[in-house]
Amino acid sequence: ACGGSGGGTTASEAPSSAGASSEAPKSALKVGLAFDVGGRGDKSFNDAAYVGLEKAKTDLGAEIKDLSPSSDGSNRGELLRQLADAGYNPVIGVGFLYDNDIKTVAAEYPEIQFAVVDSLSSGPNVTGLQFAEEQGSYLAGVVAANKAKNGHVGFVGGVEMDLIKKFEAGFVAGVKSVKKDAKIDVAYISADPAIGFKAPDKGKVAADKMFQDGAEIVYHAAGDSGTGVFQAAAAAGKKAIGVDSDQRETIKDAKLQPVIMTSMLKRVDVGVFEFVKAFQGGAKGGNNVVYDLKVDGVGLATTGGEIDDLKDKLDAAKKDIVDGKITVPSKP
Amino acid sequence: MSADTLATAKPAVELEGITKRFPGVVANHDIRITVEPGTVHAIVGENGAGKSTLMKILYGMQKPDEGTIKVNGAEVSFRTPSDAIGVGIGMVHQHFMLADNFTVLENIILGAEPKNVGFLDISAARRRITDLAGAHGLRVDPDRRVEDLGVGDRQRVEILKVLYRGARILILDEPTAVLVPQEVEELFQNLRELKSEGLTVIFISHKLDEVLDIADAITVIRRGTTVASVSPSEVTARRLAELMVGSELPTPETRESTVTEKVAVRVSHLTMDAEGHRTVLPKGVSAEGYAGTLRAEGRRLLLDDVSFDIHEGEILGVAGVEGNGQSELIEAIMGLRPAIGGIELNGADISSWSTLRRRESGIGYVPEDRHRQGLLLEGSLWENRVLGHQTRRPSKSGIFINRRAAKADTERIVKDYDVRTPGIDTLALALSGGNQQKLIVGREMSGEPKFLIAAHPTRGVDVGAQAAIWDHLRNARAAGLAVLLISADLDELIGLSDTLRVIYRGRLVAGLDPSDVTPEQLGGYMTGAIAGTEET
Amino acid sequence: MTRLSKYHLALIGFAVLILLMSLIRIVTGYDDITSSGTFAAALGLAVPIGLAGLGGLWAERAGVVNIGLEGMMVLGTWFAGWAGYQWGFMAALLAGLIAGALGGLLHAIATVSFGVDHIISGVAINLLGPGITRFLSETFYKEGTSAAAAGAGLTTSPGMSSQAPEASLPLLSSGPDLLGMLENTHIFLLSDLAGILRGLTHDVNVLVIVAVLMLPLTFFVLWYTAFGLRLRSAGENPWAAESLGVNVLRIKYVAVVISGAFAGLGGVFLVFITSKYVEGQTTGRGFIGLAAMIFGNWRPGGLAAGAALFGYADGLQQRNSGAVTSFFLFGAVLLLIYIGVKMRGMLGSNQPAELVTRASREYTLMAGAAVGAVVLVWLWLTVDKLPNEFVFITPHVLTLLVLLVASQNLRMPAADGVRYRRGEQH
Amino acid sequence: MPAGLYRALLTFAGAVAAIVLAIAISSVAIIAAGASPGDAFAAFFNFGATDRTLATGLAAMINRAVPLFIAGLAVAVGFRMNLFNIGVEGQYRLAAICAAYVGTVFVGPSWLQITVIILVAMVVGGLYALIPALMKTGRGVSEVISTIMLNFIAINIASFLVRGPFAGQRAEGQLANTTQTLPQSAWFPNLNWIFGAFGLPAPRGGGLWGFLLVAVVLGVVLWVVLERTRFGFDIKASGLNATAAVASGVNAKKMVISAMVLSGAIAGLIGLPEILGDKHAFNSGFTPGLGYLGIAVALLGRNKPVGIAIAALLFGFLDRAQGPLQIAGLPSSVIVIMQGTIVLLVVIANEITGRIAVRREERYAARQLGRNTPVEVGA
Ligand SMILES: Nc1ncnc2c1ncn2[C@@H]1O[C@H](COP(=O)(O)OP(=O)(O)OP(=O)(O)O)[C@@H](O)[C@H]1O
Ligand SMILES: Nc1ncnc2c1ncn2[C@@H]1O[C@H](COP(=O)(O)OP(=O)(O)OP(=O)(O)O)[C@@H](O)[C@H]1O
Ligand SMILES: [Mg+2]
Ligand SMILES: [Mg+2]
Repeated sequence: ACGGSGGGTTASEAPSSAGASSEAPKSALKVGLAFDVGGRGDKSFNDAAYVGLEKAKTDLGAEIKDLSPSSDGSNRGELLRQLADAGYNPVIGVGFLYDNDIKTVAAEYPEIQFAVVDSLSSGPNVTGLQFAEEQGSYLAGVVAANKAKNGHVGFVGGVEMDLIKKFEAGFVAGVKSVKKDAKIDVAYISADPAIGFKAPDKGKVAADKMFQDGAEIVYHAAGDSGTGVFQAAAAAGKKAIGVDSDQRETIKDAKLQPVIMTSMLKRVDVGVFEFVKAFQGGAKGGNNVVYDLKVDGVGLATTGGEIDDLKDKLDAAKKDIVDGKITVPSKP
Repeated sequence: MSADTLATAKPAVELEGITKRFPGVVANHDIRITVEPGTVHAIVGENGAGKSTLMKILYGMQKPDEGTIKVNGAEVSFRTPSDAIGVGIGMVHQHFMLADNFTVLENIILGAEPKNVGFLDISAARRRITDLAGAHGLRVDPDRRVEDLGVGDRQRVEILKVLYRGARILILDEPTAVLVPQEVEELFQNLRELKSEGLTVIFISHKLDEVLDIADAITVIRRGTTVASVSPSEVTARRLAELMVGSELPTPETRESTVTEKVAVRVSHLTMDAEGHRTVLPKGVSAEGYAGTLRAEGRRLLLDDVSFDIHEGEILGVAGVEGNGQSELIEAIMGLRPAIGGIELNGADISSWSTLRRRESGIGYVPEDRHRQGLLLEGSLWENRVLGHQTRRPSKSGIFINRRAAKADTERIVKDYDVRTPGIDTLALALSGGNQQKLIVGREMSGEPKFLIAAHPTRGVDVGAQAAIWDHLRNARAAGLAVLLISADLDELIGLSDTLRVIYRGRLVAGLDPSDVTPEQLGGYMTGAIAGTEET
Repeated sequence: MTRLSKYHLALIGFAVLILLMSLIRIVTGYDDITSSGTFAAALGLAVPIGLAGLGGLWAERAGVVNIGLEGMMVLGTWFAGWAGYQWGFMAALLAGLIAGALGGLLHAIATVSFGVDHIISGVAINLLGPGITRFLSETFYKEGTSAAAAGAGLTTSPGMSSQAPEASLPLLSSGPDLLGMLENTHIFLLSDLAGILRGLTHDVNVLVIVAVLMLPLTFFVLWYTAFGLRLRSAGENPWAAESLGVNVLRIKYVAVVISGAFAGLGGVFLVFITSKYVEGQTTGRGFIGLAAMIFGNWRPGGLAAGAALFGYADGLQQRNSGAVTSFFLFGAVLLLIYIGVKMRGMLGSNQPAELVTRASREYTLMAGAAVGAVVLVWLWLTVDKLPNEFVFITPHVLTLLVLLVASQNLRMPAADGVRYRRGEQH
Repeated sequence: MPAGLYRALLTFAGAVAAIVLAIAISSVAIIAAGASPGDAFAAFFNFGATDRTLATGLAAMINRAVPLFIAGLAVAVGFRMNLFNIGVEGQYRLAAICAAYVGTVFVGPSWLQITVIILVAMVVGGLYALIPALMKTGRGVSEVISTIMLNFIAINIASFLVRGPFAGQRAEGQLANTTQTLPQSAWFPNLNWIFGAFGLPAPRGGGLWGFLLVAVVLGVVLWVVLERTRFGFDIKASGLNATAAVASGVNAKKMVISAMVLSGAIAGLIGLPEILGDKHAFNSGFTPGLGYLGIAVALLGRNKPVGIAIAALLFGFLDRAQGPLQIAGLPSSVIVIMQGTIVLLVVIANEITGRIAVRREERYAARQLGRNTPVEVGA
């Protein structure tokens, strides 16, 4: 099914239309998307982007193409160019690691619109799709603080880097907003993305420790390593909070689902779809679009109904943030 | 002895028309040998004649291209050594086939392990080995590590390995090459005993006296073919040699002395501690005193206060059973192993110099083991010519290797030393052992060395090449070269040396005059049977 | 030194180690140094390393260097995930084992039959492993497949349909959990021992038990059976073995295939922990297993110690990044002990030569050790928390340090890594 | 036919056979994945429709090959003397971040600044390689193990440096860690004029990296060093027979140290083409893994500069097809499978052809000398 919908036409059509594609009419909307390392099917970040892309296909009738980089990510720039040359417009890069490449490539193809997820606009034809992870994490913190009777919670980050620190900062702020004296354990798994997001066993070790020390709820932003956090929670009979997508849905393991109290949603799909839609509507780049609580670009999943009782508190917190009464820090 | 049974018994081994070809070489061609049971049957022939190949065929390690093998009258066809072992054949190889890190016991039982519900039955094995060793007078400690054993012990382990498998036919491929006369005599005693028990022995040696001594029958192989079967009572060593090569045996006789007054090399109080790493003496301590202290402490010394002079034009022969410090001595002189004491070359103290500097200052080195220390087997001949001469003309020019000059000089060596090769770009591994050795000798003699260390310069080299190498040594000596000769071949030592020393447990125990010493006497010193006295 | 005293020495060393750990726990206040949680984590982290190390041991004892363990482990993870989601944990175990063994077979074909340099073939397999698994994911887990519906993606398999059971010691580490109670008393030495024991016996995955049993089993097979003797002979002197009728080629094949199977099993273990395949989850453990084996002098016991050291350091840093600073204190204490032992030795010996020849070298060493100890104590006193990047590398640095101290006494099989061809003396 | 030429031809034939076989195996995989190998191989040669895309594709391929070539050289220096520097990975990362940092601190005329950056990279790489060298010569620690450990350590140190001491200014909301962007004076001029010479338009992006020239010079120099100098001879001798080399006066420890440091110094350059030619900073997106790939490239190229160049270009060619393969709806991981099988098969082919060549040489030698031609002995 990989590219099955668009593949047939692309192969014959792309080369001939390559040069003239910049002025493609709206009826021939062709959206290209380049994933971050890991590629489509990672059940996470990249897949969320793909959901948005597919929505663009069904809802907007776009022809879509998605490419995954090589495992070392050395060909991000090439993928963007290959998409641009094949007549795709707009072209989206998923992940902040694209910021450099989008910048150069966008300059080479001024007639094409680009978007980069998790980073800033770097040119008149580049839209930065940013997400207020700290705001969503703040709500996760509110949940954790309210649910943890003893006021002891934890956070497991996959890789020690700024993106993940945004999650940590928001979460800590959220917890503190409810319980000033809460105990918050923080652990990171690695400095190397090749390890940190892919070591569920280490995620489990870190979370085990927190649960053993008395934490009741642990929030993770650790990619695949998060599975280990859920396992630790299940083993300890405690709870965990998922990240990015509604993990109570996407984690198919029946034993783990009940421990996932909620998930902090990062609606990359919304970001991607809205960007394509705006493009179709004639929008041009050069600006950053922040997907925050206001536009429901981040939020909490309610599957399982475990946080339904906190609805009022969460709505209040959300309102405060949206209204600007609370500014959530993005650095710990 | 078993003469009356001979008439009725079938031959122990019958080889009929054996032919074996290797790429480009016919190692064996239509070989016919009949070995009577209960005898010692010797096989002689020059290097590369095909003796080892034939034995490997008989032991199932190689498959013959043609021909039949009969053992005790029945035709056999071996795929692996286990088939041969199965019909009672055992082989002691030309080179030791022992795992150094294993115990004697483990080496012996390997492949024929006694088992007790799936596990090794070590105690049964130990009992069996002790019994066997006692019965045949082959004393060894089954629990010692092979790496700690001397050559004589290793040889015994090899024979025990064969007997342990209940072999009735023993193949011994040059078992005496590394033994001194006393050990040889001991071995022969064992062989005679085995023979009296009805075992059959096939025996290979280049030492024709030994062959005449032990063999009941002799087969001569030349260029892969059996050329004669003789009885030892009918031939002399000289006649045998002629059968082997079709020419006269060369001798290493050399009597007219060229020794000068000038000391070329002076080694004083050379001492090497088995565990020590230090190469520099503490202040105020002499090497001699240091050796004494270490000895008093009960340290194992590989070299113990070794001192000697070699004059220009002199060949100093060092005799000794392998493992008594010869290797350490030459490696210390070459700077390959740290030792304490003085080494002077033409008056300059070189004991703290690097190997490279020593070589540059005019030391040539023919190593013991040419494959390990002497050659780049996968390198061409001219590259091998450069080896050890990287920093000297004609091989170098500035930081570069002067390929043209190196090649030209290789051509010279090939010509002067009669290295049989299709060309100087040939890889060294394509040459026969003797030709490899000639190349090494030629290389080490180039650049007019002042001092040559020659360790076993003719080991495994056939008679023709042997003579050539001896000639070169003699000529260089006449031109003033000082030579330190180490050899297991006592005839070579006695014949070539101007002065003889015996090394025993790291000490020089005797100085002998080669003109009036016999191999037997020499062997007595070498094994410690005759207590050493410093003469000369 | 006799066998017995060596054994006793090891025991004494072990006791001293626990005593030291207990002391340091008290001094620093980091309970995690001997907590059951740390030891449970250490066990879990050590097992895949140990299994990879066993793989290395089997191959290298037969004379084949296997640097391709990582690639074989990767194959093991993928197939364990693939079989696990369909048929449960037993199938996962078998599939991972077989996949690793097939990787081993490839290595055997290249090195044993074709005489390819062992390192080279291993590197190629490390390249192939991830390539093949990615390709398999692209093929079997693509959108629209039933696997994808069950949660598979390019980088993960669906969850396993059944989990491997876990076991605990009755009474002691489960139920009343006596050890756990003892551990929480924080009594010097007693609670430490309880913590260690409990960590190693509480909720232990069956595969852990299997893996641990593999160590003595390997030891017995390799050192006390005919097959083991033959296998080791192939690593010490294959030509001798061949001349005694041992089928060296077959032995090497068997050894390398078993080696791959162990690596595959290491991969299975990772999948068991995760309950699914995750791309890249081996994170270099094949290499570390190899290091553990060298560290352990090509012996099962030593290899276990190497894996344990790495697992412990990794577990501790993962659980409590602050506790890592107590390694400074630990190192300082070890250096002081070293100095003490040396001093005694020097004062006790009145042999002049010993003094004359060794003294200056010894003094330099001791002075170095003293300076090191001071620096370490200073670091321990001043450094409150290391940057995480320096915490993460704790196990690697420790391994390097121990290798630096121990390496000169290591002895690898004599014919390890040597090309062997039938009928050809080298 | 001269032996050397024969060996070369045989090697070449072996490599070709191995590649053909690898293609066949990959085809089976592609078919198993339900796709057509024909389409796949078309994708490999699909460089787009225009001259511009052709030039861009070629540049991408060569740009990929440049660091791989340098990595291969770095690895090969050690491999030639059986010294397995698996640590190229760590050496180049550490060197790259230090060089990128120094490039922002030290600003001077373009030529001087670039020279300084190159030197810093080489020094850092060489020094980091000195650690395993000293551990080996001093304490006998196997370099395979120590370099693997040091890789983990280097990756962490690099990530600490780029996050902390060497971090540059960032816009609010920019998440990638990065050093300060290099001033223009440190940008290596590109070689796009080469395309002009062939009548092609300039490729897009950073164009053809000018560092290619440095790599070519490096390759030539290294060839001379390895094949023509005494040092190269000592390396070769140590690799062929270490004990014989020592007996011939080669200082084994010195060789280990100098070969390792040289290898590390070359490794230091691996990251520079990308930094000087394209990214102009060391950031989170810096390409990892080139050290490990370098091992494969060196093996494929038989540790010889020319072979390594060919191998690097082959890898570059294969890697470039990542995009086209996916655009054609084919599994792009077939590339990695191809790379792996090619390496394994080429190595096996080397082994076989090498044996054939030796056999032939022996036969030839034997025939020349008439050794052991059977003598007829009258019965
Ligand atoms: N495996 C082999 N491959 C190719 N040629 C071989 C092989 N083994 C032996 N030969 C060749 O066969 C010939 C006979 O060798 P063999 O070892 O049998 O001689 P030998 O009589 O035992 O010599 P020596 O006295 O040196 O032991 C040699 O010339 C050698 O070139
Ligand atoms: N295993 C082998 N494979 C290929 N060729 C071999 C082999 N063994 C021996 N040869 C060939 O045999 C010749 C040398 O054989 P060999 O070593 O038996 O010679 P030699 O004169 O007996 O010397 P040495 O006494 O050192 O054994 C060379 O041509 C070599 O290529
Ligand atoms: Mg021979
Ligand atoms: Mg022979």
